[in-house]
Amino acid sequence: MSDVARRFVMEFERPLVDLEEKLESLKHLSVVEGAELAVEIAALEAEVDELRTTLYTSLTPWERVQISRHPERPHTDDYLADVFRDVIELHGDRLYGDDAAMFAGLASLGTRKVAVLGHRKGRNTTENVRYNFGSPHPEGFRKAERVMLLADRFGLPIVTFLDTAGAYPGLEDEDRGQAWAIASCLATLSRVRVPVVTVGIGEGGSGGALAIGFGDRLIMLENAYYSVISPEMCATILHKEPARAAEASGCLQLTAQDLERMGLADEVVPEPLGGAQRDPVTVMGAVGTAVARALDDLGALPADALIASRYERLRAIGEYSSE
Amino acid sequence: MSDVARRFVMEFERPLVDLEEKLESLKHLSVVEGAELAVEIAALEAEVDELRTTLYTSLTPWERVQISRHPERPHTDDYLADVFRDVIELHGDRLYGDDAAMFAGLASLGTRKVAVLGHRKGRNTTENVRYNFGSPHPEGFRKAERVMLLADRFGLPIVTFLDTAGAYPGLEDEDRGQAWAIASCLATLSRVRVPVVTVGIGEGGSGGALAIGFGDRLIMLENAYYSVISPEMCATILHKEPARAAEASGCLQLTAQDLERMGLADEVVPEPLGGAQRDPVTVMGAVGTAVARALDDLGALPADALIASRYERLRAIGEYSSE
Amino acid sequence: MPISDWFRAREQRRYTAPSEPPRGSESLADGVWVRCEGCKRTLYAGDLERGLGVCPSCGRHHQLTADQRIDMLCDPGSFDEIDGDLRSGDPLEFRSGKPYAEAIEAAQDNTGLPEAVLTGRALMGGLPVVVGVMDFRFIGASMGSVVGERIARAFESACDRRVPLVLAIASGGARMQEGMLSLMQMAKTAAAAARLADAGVPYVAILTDPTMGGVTASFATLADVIVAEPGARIGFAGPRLVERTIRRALPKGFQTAESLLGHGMIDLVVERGSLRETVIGLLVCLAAGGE
Amino acid sequence: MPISDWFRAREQRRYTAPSEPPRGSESLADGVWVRCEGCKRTLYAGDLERGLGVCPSCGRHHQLTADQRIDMLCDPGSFDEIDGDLRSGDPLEFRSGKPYAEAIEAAQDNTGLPEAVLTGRALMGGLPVVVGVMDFRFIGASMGSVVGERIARAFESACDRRVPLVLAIASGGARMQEGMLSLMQMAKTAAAAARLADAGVPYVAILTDPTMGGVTASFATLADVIVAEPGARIGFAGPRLVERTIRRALPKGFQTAESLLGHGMIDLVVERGSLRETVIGLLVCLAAGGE
Ligand SMILES: [Zn+2]
Ligand SMILES: [Zn+2]
Repeated sequence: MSDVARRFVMEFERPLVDLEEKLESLKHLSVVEGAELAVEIAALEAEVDELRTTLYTSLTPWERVQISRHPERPHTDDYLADVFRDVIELHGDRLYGDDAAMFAGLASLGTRKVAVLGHRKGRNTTENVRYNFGSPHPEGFRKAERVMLLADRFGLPIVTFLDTAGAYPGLEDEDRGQAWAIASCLATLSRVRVPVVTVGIGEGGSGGALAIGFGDRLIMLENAYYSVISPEMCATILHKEPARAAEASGCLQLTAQDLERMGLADEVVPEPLGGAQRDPVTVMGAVGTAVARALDDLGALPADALIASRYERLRAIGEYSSE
Repeated sequence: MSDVARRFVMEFERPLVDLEEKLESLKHLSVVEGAELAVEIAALEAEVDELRTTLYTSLTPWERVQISRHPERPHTDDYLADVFRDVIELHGDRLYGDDAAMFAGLASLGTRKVAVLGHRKGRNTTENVRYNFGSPHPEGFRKAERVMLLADRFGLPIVTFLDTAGAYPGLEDEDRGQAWAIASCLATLSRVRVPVVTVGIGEGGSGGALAIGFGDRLIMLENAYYSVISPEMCATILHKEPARAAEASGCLQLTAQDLERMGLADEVVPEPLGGAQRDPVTVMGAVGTAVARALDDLGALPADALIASRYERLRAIGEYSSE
Repeated sequence: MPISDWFRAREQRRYTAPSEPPRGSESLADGVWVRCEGCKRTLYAGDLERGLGVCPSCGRHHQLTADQRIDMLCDPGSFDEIDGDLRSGDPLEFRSGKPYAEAIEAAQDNTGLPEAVLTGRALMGGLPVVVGVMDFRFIGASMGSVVGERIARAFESACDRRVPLVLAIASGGARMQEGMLSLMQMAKTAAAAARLADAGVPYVAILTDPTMGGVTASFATLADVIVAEPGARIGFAGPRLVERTIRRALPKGFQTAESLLGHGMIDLVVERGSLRETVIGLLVCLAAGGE
Repeated sequence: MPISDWFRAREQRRYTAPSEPPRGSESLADGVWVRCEGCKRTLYAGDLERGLGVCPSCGRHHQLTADQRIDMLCDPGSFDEIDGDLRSGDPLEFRSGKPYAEAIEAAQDNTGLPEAVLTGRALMGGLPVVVGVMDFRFIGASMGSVVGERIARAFESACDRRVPLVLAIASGGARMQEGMLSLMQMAKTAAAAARLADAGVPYVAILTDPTMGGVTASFATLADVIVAEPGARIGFAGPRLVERTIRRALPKGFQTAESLLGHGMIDLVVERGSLRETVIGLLVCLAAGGE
């Protein structure tokens, strides 16, 4: 508890944190002033426990969005360090640039060699600037596509990690064909003759996530989201009020649970109370296990069956009636 | 003859042009002063005729290089206007830019639909600046490769026109991967499953020409050249004297005749005395006929045989011994 | 048929048989007078209509309705709609802002269309094609399940029948009221486009004003040849978002067809008067090799 | 075998069996002392040699001979040369400057090599590979008929045997003394590279200082993975020509491996000490899927 003050606090955690801080100062007092505060402390501890449980077991979609953005949440780089071995990053799109916001490389997962793609977010300002806060430029998507094709050529399964607020909406990005780069990724990802397993580990923002964000399996962390539009932008469009993002989060049905219910996510990996940042190693281990299991399943399929079933999977998405 | 003065004069034509000008002024005098100069004029005319024939029938390689660069020589745009119909230019590499130095498009040649690629040179300064004097940037080669793949997908034969001093040696061109763009063109051109007919119409400068400059047939205009390096650059490297380009031209064996002798060119299309600029329509007609004939021949081959023979054709190039 | 004859034929068809006005044609000809957003002049609606929605004064290419687009692209009477029975649901029961179910109903009433895209078989210059046209009036021609499904089926129909696909595209992007089901239509249509390309069947896209967001970033830009109308706004991120991101004014011409042509993203910018002819020319070329 | 063990094994091999100095190893160890072009310091040649040609003072990666390169890349004793019998002709009877035939003879005498590239079968970390290494001392490792032929055959050998190809590349470009026969080697090697790629057999290129001109613009950059050594100059046009073209000074780092990494052109910049390990790691990955 001594690190409460240093922890990054999400908006909705404020009442809990206030109570935790009060408890901590009481305990401090208790050390100094003797044991007469014990009863009060015990009561407060019970209150803190109850609030914590209530708060974290009844998370709203908007609260989950905040958890998905938590800076201490495990990011792609953490999975690369913890879940994979022998990681070799591959740089560049061979056309224009190398985009640090998009990781691409080769690695071992258990005894299996795979290609890994993932949006990258930093832990501090320097890293965040370097990774452009996880928002790729066209060259990031083109690098990803290049490595998809490399994986395809050499029969390496592709594992992708989603963690982006979206493709970067810059002026030069538009001029260099952000839409073209994403579209090309989508076409390529739909036709690679190797298994594709996608993991939503944090933010899954729109086309920038989708570019590496579908395949044969979609695994979502409990507090990851995946959405057609950011809640803030949705609220701006609907009400000209970004502050109504909480409401929009609910409407958009963007949580892992929503995706599972809609049949879009195949599996939801649970997180500890409060979010993956509370116990990254356990969460990352569970993700590694889930990915390996998915690859085991998919490895049994011949390539033709694999891409046929990937296509059918996509074709089945959508809700409409025939009059 | 009244346009002698306005004509672009190549260095080696100077003695002839001096004589022609003298003849012209004599004739002018003759009109004014009466017929007493007739004998002198007749003699001079004979001398001019002889010099013209001698000059143009014993062209040195360096003189041919100069003819190949003649600004009034028919350029890719002229062939597009005269030899093809229903030309639809296709712009852009879908990655970075649209390079005017490289034409790419679809067109009719007789009853046949083809894809056309060609370096572009201008007739005046404005055009030359627009076409970067015929030297493509990486995006030009990437556009050409895109259209090669388009032609491949839809079974359209590819006709290419070579007329470049070389790829542009600019700073940003290097940064954007000039070498990568050319290499990728080479790989693609080697494997497209459609006939590829290349016509050397002017300059064939190094890698920038080669990027669209090989295939199943190579047709060379009589005064076109094709070279591993420009004569000037070769002279600079060997002697630090660009002025020794004439000597280098001879050493490099870069003329159409040299290429035919070495088995690299399949056909040399003759030009009128003095060069194609003297009668562009006839020359372009002959090129059109030669291309159509080549396509007729190649059209008979199944695609597998076509690319196998293209590969064998390339594989056979080179001179070496086994000790 | 030369384009001039065809225009004449079209005029005749339109003006000698006025008993049944084409579905949704009211948009441009709502009143007798309309205002051009390009030059701000007031135009006689009939003039604009006859000029295929191109302002006779400034040349601005106004949006066309789906029916007007079919009329200008396809051989007269050749369009045969497919999948016209598909209707959007309200899978998220989206209630924020205008309830989605109401928005659909209003769009249907306003346009006379079932959804933001019409797809069908048709002839263009006598060539059999599969054609799809989008109508921006229908919830900004955003891509929900029905748009995605009809587009995917159009790709599949072109693939199965081995006839070229022509799509006249306009869209504000994904349809957020369908949430992730909408986003995934991008992957679905892109996958269908990839299959068509692998089958070697031509696909020509006509990008019209505006083509933005998830549609640009999926099937719209996966065409073999991309043609755009003059002045059409084409991009991924909305211009206001870009402006907020870069914190300075956008340059003139940003995200226009002409600017993107310069940036190598599209093949051709073609005026509406030559569009049909150009597309037919492209189809004739691309279909020639398969013979 | 970990790289440290391998270095030890290599040391032992070199120093316990000195009877036959490796072909061409004189270049770096010509005298007892050599001057580093990076830091201008005078180094003990043995130190430079033991450090794989990397300056212990400034880290500059000096050029290696073909034999040194084979030693540092391949498992000891595993290199088995192929096509070593090919010799250049003088097809153009090129006499301008130093006569070509004399230049070849001088290069052969100077290097002990038959041509600017050695190709062969080898093992890397126990994996069978086809390997090719270029030696800049041989007429600037320019690509004439023999270099093109040996490279093309290396691609074909890798393809036929379905084992990965590793090329350690250095070159000034095309060999102008062979004229168009030289230029066409670009197309020939690129075509061979395309076949290998289509066959799904891995090809890793190691770009070393310098890799320029026609070699960069053909097989060198068509690799599945492009690794470069630190500081290696890599490009198409020579820097002096670029400088003359743009009429201003070149920026620091222009055409270096590091700059090109930033421009997205190469996958990795790897120090020589880790190079073998990295390439083996890549081969293990790329070969894994085929199993
Ligand atoms: Zn107007
Ligand atoms: Zn040094």
